[in-house]
Amino acid sequence: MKNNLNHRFGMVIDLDKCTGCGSCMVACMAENNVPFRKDESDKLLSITWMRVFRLNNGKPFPETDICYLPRPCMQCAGLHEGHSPCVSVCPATATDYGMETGIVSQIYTRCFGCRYCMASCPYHSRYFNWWDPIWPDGMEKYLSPNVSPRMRGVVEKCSFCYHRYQLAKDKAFMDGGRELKENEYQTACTQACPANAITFGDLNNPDHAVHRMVKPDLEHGGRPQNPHAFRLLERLGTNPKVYYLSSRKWIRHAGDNYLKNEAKMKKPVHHG
Amino acid sequence: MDSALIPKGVKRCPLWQFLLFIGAVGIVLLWGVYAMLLCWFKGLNQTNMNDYYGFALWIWADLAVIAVGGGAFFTGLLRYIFGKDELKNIINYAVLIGFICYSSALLILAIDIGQPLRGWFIFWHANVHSMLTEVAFCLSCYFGVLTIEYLPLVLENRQIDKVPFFHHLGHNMHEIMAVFAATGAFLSFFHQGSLGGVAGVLFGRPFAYREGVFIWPWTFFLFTWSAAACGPCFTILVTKITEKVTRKKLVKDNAIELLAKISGWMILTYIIAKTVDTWYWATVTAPSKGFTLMEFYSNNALYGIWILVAEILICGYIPAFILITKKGRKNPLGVWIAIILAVIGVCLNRWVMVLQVMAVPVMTFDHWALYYPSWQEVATTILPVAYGVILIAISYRYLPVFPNEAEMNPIEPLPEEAAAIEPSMAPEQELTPAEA
Amino acid sequence: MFPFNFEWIWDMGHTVFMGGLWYALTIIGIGMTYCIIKAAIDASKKNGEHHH
Amino acid sequence: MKIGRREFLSFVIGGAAGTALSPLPWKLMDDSSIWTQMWPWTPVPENGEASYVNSVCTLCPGRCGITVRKIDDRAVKIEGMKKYPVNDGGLCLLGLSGLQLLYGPTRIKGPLKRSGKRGQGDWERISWKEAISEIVEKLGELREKGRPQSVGAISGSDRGTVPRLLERLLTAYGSPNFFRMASVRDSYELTLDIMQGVQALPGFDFENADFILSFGSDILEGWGSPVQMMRVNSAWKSAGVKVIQIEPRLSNTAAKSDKWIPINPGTEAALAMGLAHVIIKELLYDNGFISADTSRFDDWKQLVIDEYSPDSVAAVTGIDAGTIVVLARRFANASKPMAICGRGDGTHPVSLTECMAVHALNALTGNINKKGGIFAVSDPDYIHWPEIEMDSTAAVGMQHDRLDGAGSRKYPHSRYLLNRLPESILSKALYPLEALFIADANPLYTLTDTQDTGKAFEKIPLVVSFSSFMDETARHADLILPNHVYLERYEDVPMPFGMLQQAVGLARPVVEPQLDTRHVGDVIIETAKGLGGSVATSFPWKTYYLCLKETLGEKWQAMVVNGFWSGSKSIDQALKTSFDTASGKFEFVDPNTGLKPQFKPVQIKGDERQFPLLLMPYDSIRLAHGYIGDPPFMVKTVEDIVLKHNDVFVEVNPKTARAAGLNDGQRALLGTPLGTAKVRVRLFEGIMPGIVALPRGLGHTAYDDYLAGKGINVNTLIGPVEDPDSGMNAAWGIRAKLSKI
Amino acid sequence: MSTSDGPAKKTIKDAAHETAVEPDTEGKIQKQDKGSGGSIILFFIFGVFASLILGWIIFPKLLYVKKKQPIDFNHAFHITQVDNGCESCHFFREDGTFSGVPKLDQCIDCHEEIQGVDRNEIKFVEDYVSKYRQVPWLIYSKQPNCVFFSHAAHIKGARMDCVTCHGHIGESTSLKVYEQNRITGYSRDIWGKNIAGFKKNPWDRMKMDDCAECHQRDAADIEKTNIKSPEHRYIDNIIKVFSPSSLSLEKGDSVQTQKDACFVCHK
Repeated sequence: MKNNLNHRFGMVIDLDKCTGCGSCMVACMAENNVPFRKDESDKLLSITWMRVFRLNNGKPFPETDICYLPRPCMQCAGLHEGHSPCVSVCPATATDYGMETGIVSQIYTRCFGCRYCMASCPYHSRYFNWWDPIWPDGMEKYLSPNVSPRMRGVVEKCSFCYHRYQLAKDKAFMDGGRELKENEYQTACTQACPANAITFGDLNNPDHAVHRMVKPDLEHGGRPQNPHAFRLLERLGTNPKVYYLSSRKWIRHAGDNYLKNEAKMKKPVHHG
Repeated sequence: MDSALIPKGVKRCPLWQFLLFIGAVGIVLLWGVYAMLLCWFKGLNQTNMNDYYGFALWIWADLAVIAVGGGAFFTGLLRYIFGKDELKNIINYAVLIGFICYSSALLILAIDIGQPLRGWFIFWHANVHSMLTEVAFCLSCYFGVLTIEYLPLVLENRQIDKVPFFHHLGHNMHEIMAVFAATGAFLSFFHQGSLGGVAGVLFGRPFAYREGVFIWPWTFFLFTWSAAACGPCFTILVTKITEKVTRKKLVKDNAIELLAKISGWMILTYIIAKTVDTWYWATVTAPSKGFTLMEFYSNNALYGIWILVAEILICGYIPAFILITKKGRKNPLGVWIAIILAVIGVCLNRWVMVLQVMAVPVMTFDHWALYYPSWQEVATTILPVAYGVILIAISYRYLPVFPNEAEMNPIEPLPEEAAAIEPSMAPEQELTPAEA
Repeated sequence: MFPFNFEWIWDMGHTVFMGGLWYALTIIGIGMTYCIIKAAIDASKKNGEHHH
Repeated sequence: MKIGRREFLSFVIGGAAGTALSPLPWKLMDDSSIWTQMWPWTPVPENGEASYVNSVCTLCPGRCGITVRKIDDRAVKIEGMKKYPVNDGGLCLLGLSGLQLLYGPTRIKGPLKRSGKRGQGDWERISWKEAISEIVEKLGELREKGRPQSVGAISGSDRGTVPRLLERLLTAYGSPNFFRMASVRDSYELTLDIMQGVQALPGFDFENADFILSFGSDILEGWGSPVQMMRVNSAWKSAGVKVIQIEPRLSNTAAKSDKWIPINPGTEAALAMGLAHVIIKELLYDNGFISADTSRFDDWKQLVIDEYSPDSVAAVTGIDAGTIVVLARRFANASKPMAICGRGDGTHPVSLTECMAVHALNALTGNINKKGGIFAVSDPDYIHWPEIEMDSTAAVGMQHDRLDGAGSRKYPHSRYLLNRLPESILSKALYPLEALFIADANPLYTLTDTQDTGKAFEKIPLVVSFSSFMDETARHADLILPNHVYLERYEDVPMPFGMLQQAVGLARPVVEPQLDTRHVGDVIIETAKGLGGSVATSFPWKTYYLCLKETLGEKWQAMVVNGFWSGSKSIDQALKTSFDTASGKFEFVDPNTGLKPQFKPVQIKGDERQFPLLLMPYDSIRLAHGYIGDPPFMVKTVEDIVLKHNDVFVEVNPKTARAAGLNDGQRALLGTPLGTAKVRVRLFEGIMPGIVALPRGLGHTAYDDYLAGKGINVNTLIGPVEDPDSGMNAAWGIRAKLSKI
Repeated sequence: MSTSDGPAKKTIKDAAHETAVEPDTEGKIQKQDKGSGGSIILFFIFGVFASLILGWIIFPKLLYVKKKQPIDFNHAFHITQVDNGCESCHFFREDGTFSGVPKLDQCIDCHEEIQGVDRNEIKFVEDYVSKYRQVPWLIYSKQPNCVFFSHAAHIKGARMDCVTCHGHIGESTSLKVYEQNRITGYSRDIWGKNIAGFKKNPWDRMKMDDCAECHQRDAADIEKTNIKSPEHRYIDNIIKVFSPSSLSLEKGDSVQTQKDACFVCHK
């Protein structure tokens, strides 16, 4: 299919390098004014745009193995550009797919909290504000003016730090509206990652590291051509812009659902 | 005391008894209202919903009342468009039940959304690609139609009818009721369908996702179909319960039987379609996403394969076969069993398409998410029931809901009233507005 | 909802969907207006008649 | 005209029609929805000019460079400083949540004096003048009575000007009792002292090593400088460097390593000796290095050959002999193999012989003081202050033995043995501790055996905390003189443990002090001045700022511009100075005591029959367990299989759980000789049977509601075990039992 | 189907019958009611008028609270004193962000001491400069927190001038009264001076649709197809649906609206 995006911002997360430290989660919270509460141990009520999942290979001691998988919003493009699972379902057009960037954007003040988009997202990347965001007295001082705090009753999600794109573009406008360089627009999690496991850039741009790392086949829904690369739930047709790298087979296998006999069948074909 | 408001020729319980009943149900209603206010003022943290269970009890209740409220549109369709005259005696009640169901659905939606004051954005900023937009539009429009269908009945109240304007208004509305009914059927068809579409379009959720035609997944049609099939059962069920409570025969058997028969055939065809759909989904759609059928029904405490058996076999084929056979229809117990099973079946279907969809893990490293509702959710879900009971009680007491009631339950007229009432009996039932 | 809304575009989706909606609303609207006006006329006419 | 029912109705209908035609309902509808979009109780961050300030994060010993984004005068985001030698742009989650500490509710707003009972939390706000005169008075009194030695100080670190000022105050005053919080650094310092004769920190040339053998060091859980180690680990992944992780539990480090070898807890030294056995026996060692640069190799060799055959080691460690042989060969055959030790994130020391045994492996492969190996890195030598003037009182005071026994005849090499302090106080063997100052440390939470530590603290008449936060120790203090938070103050920050580079970073104020706090350096100087006499003259600086500037001298300017000052890479220098032993060679055996690298099992507490299991603390980078507790953002990242509501989970192998009749998620009672705690059970295949693992960093009783009361502090269940060779706490766990509730 | 007048006749008969049965109270009221057909209409009209007055005149007065600026400011005069037009005070920072309303530090450059005799300036220097207090200006064009508006994109990128959106504020000699919506807290200038939402100038109202007005037009301009009529776009869209590849022209950023996606203007 023809790809008419100007940019296709995407992320490559190297799971061999990811240590599961959670810095990406905190960097995201700090960057995006994510609220917190006294008890955050119910993870189904805890807003974490970036969430690190823990995978295990299900084997007994001592063959057991674990792996961490950071999950931002996948910024799905869907089978035809812009047909991400969540965008078309929003009844109030509060969420949208930007063709310029390939980022799924949202107006928090437009959202009226029907949560249909959450139901549609298989990655659970969308979060609902069950409570009023309350910062302890004085702590609201650290809130960033670049991201508006959300109010109770609306859905929010990872934006690939779109405001950083905006700020970078503002700066570029001062220089006569030049193109942005690769390092000028980076997400907060990418920047913070102590292990350098996250790479961010334009998948459409062959000069960008993300493109070189996964070699997305843009003619075929962005499928990675690097045999070590995979995407989450590839076969649902969500066409995510977040790619994962792993040298371990069981981890790559955990990225999608396979029928039992199918895994055997596919073995020689895949991951050559 | 309120005898001036009570329709002529029928007997009602004393006012104190009525008020006592309303009061008792009213307490339940107030409990629900309290919970509703909690949800509005404190937010949805009052519920046990979470980021996995974004849709929960309420949305199920919503879908369920709309499904069972489908009796109104389908009976209306049969009565006004297909001209099934026998149904004139039950159409008023079907409309009333539909009205209750749809107003309840709208109320639940108003509680369910995170920002009720912005609820109108769904209209103003409508996204036409969203099934929910279609639901909202058709739901509120159809609610308007139901109001229009219910209004003439209200205007027939003895005192209101005395006002010439209202009298004529009610009359004129009856005149063109077929047009409204047709519009209502059109709207209802679409929103019942879009409710099915809500789940069916979720291509990120292999449990819910269905293929279909153009923009409509199969669930779109299955939902409309099942509502048309099981809605009338609910109408019959409520009618029968009302008859039990009032200890009166209110609707003639021929109306009930006709409705039951049509419903039976509808259920049968529906359940065959549902079976085919389930088969295709289990063997083609789900495996193409990497799922086997049993993965959807195992590894958790609640959702087992029993649910499929219960929905399709027990609550599908059994009521269908009871209702399509004359013997079954004639057997009072059989009818009771059939309509109850059918209503349970359609509610179970809605439950599965709302809650199980949320519960099934999609990512391989995710887990089943189970959820139980908070008391606030339960209270707000019971609220519409209490409201419905009250509205039925009031309507029954003061409005000529059952045109045949007086005829089928003749009262011993008081000597001085006898003269006044007797002559009007026959013409009244003939001229009941429902016929117009 | 209206063509002047930000979200509106002239495409198939809007034509079919909004067409259906406005069609239904129009019928309901016209129907009700007809009933009300006719009821008002009838009421005044019949009232008058009754008076005589 | 009479207004009847119908007129009224008509009026209302007309009103409704008119209202619909007026803007009123529509505007109200619109405005009320806009009101929901701008609810007054949802904060609106003020916009302004963005700026960036470089500083250094001192929340943990990792010492990363940070760049703080500001909007006008508010700090809004902490990011890693690019090109900073430690972290080059990355930052851990504690560093990233620093602003929650700066602006958080747990900060102490000004000097406080206890008004109720200790630990009750009743405070009286006093002025700084009162606070300092209070201390001066007490110190003056003790000095007058000729007991200056009864004053002590606990500091989180002993490097940099602030700890040195505190130590200087004690010395000038007349007390030898300056304590530093313990860590694996102590073991390494001692090892380098004995084997290489240097007072230095180890520097690991991880970038150039090609085979890492980690004896329980959780490289990715905070061992060394966390961000640096993660960057190193990623570099290893790119370069294909092999990492072998040896520990009883599948930590993140183990999961990310190329091979995880589970080992019976506490037997790491035995494995090291077993590896040495194979290497020596198969002549795989670096003969050039051994013969030219080492001393007493044969002494040690005999021990290794005699007692540590693969089979006997296998019996002790639970690792089969074949694996040991293969591992030894792979290690010795790698060109730059490196063996490191320090359990978990290295918060606690290991026994001296264990550290020596692991370090001996490096000597066997000759990978010391060369590229890809271990270097001895001395502290950058930049603090040159005038000689302390000691009057006679001070001189007499300094003659006393330290209360912790460090430097005594028993433990001549050890510098600090804080773990021995509680017992020393309680046993009254020496002399009482009458005043204690605590800076950048939270001993009442972090020292093992919290109960004994608390009892010892009860015996100290005056406890002064410099903490910025209401931590456990501050809560039990008599006086709190809150320090500025790191983002509000200047401080020199030497490079952390493990780094090769001799460099010093500069922490500087990012924002104005938010509260009525004062730099601890200034408080020390003022106290000294208040004491007068020789103590005052030992502190010739007016303020800490001037002291720092003067101390750094010409480095100051470079530090202000670059954020840090860096000496030359110390590799060549280290080569010259690292074997400073009497023999001038690497000593396999302590020439003074004859102590050899070997396996000496640590006698952990508890009776095996009563406590059939082993409780081991484990570290997670998401749980800060130093003097800073988890800020809310970090608590948020803690998984629900670690903490659920207020319940902490212990990890046990399903086999162990089955034996105890426990299921996943079930509540249980965890008992050790020190106490019991309610926990929940989590079945984990990544842990050896027989072991119960409990995370460090939970169970705070102080701090704010976002942290306090969650889980169990493992230190309440574990006590110290004195290493007979060094006096350090060598406990790696304790015996335990797990029972149903 | 029964006839239409059947029930009507019956009921009226009924009613008459009833009045006959109960001749006292009800009968009287009914007679009275029947006599006041005109008054019913009159009251209807009363209702309409009262509510129209309430909605159009009283309500807007109640809705807005009028606030005075802390000190008055003469834009016209200042613009003669500076070299660089509006940007002299409302400047861009190096990072491309827009400074908005000047902070005290900028004003102090000129107003460290009292310059003239204007009482506003004297007040400014005495109350703010000498005490180093920021002036709590009430900002007419203050965007809600959910909005990201890039001045750089408009001024530097699209080379627009300030007047296009802000009007001739630069020529004003005095600051107008600030009207604040009691419910939303917005300045009246955002929702629109006119209560009905009509506007004459772009700066009369600055809601989302007003931004869209230009953006839609500009998007069309970029397509070099001039301003497209709805029919044109409709045909384009239909072609696009059935034959996506045949149209080369690009729509806006968004998939849903073919305008800009949410994050372009919202944060």
